[in-house]
Amino acid sequence: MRDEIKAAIEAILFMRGDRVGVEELVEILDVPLLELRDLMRELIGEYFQPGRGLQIIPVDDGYLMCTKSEYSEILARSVRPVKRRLSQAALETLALIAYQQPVTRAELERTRGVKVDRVITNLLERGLIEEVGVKEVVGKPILYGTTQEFLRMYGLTSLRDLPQLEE
Amino acid sequence: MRDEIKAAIEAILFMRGDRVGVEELVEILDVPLLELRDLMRELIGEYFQPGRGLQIIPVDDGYLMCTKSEYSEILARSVRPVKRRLSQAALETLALIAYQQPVTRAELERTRGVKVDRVITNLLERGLIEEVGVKEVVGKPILYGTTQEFLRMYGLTSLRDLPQLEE
Amino acid sequence: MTYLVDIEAFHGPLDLLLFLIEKNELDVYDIPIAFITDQYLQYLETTGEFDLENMGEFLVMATYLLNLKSRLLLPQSNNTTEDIEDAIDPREELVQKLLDYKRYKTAAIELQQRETGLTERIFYREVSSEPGREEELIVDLSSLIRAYRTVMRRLPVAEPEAVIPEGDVSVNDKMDQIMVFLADNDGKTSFKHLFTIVSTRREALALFLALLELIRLQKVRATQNIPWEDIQLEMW
Repeated sequence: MRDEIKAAIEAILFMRGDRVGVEELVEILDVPLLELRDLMRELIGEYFQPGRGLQIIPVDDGYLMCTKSEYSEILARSVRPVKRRLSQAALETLALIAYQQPVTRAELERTRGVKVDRVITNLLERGLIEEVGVKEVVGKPILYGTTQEFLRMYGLTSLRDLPQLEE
Repeated sequence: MRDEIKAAIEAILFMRGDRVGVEELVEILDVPLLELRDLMRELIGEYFQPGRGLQIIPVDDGYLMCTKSEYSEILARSVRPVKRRLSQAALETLALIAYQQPVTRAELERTRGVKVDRVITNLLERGLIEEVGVKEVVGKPILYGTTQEFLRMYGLTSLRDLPQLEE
Repeated sequence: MTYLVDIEAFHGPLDLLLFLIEKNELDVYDIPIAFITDQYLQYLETTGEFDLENMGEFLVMATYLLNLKSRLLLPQSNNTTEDIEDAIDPREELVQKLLDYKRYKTAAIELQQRETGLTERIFYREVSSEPGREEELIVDLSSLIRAYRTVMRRLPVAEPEAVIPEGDVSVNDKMDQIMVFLADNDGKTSFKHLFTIVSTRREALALFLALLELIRLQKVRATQNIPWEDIQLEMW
């Protein structure tokens, strides 16, 4: 029984890969708080063994599973930049901005039919788009355009290189 | 020494949270292939113990660290962020795409007997499917397929894990 | 007693049909078409108010069923025994569709059970956005263009707006621009390169006309060594 709960805790901490609060663990596992704390102590001790590359550390009344610091060098070597594709939502918004720039958020939302706030933040953070001015209408909305980084990534020398689309 | 390498493997697999190829492990750890395989066997065995909620499984000449399947229900409950469940209609379309990929919208509509535009948009936005090319027929319709995110969301290591369709 | 079932609860006409077959414990391979058609129509009638857009697909199936029913009722002319043996059951297509649909409906339920953890499964580690974790974006131009086309295709067809083009583009100006451009480039350039100086279609059109005019006036010479190769432009 204790083994099962410990195993479940391990699985939860692993899956989340982030701090999980004590109250949340108590609720998910349906065990008394004192017992949980007891189990956690045991579990932390087990991870402390040599031969284990992971550790569980208490953080802000919660617990976090992470790698032991001894292995930071080897891990640094193995950090392959995570390859990611843009989400479809981001890709569609980026395509719209590329072809219709400069363009405001409201215009993008009208065309896509969905909110684009989060996608825009994401594209800004990745340096694919930037604010290029404001539109001279009521509210002075920000205009967005693609960046130099966008051209570089897509192997374009200028926006004129974007393939013409049949109307 | 063996302990150290095992600990490092554990740390690497954890950090990636995805399949890590055998050749890559050999390179990062600078151990001979045979020794690596031997260590992996040992490590996999250790994870096999009760009281462990994780497992290491071989996937396509590499290894993946993930949760043991005994804790499915508890983990499904603690997945964060709580994503809105897919509608039944979206699920049916997703299942069709998963089994018949690459597949066009028209083919999906033929099998489902209903329009699937809105559902496709939804699945694209969630990153569960993506455009994988165009079909070389008149009109060059877009072909859809499932993504890595789809595999992760449903706990599959590859499309081969999909259950057999009943006859 | 028939109980009311909201048509919206069915994910399409095949779903409703499957429901009726199962409810009446019918054999999918030997569907009594007349019976099922009546049941089906009855369901459509009892739904009362409905969303026309969603209803369309149900009505298409109704038409199909009625057609099937009438085909089965009509006596076949000059039938020989062999013909009957060989004849394809008109219901076959429907049966196939229903079976296909049922298969994927089951697969969908399976997926859902994986999602809720009712089916045993593994969980991956959720990818957290660790700071300092480098990201490399996988991009390719063709998916960008496909994405744009997808957005455009989804757009409702807009009323064509009459737009009065702003500013005039003069062919004469473009002729001057070409000569200046050539001079800046040691008297030579390529067709593709030349067109990088314009940014709108109207300008491109004017530029093209200007180029033709210059060639006619023998101020510019255009040569192409290999078919499809970029055309080389040179000052005479």
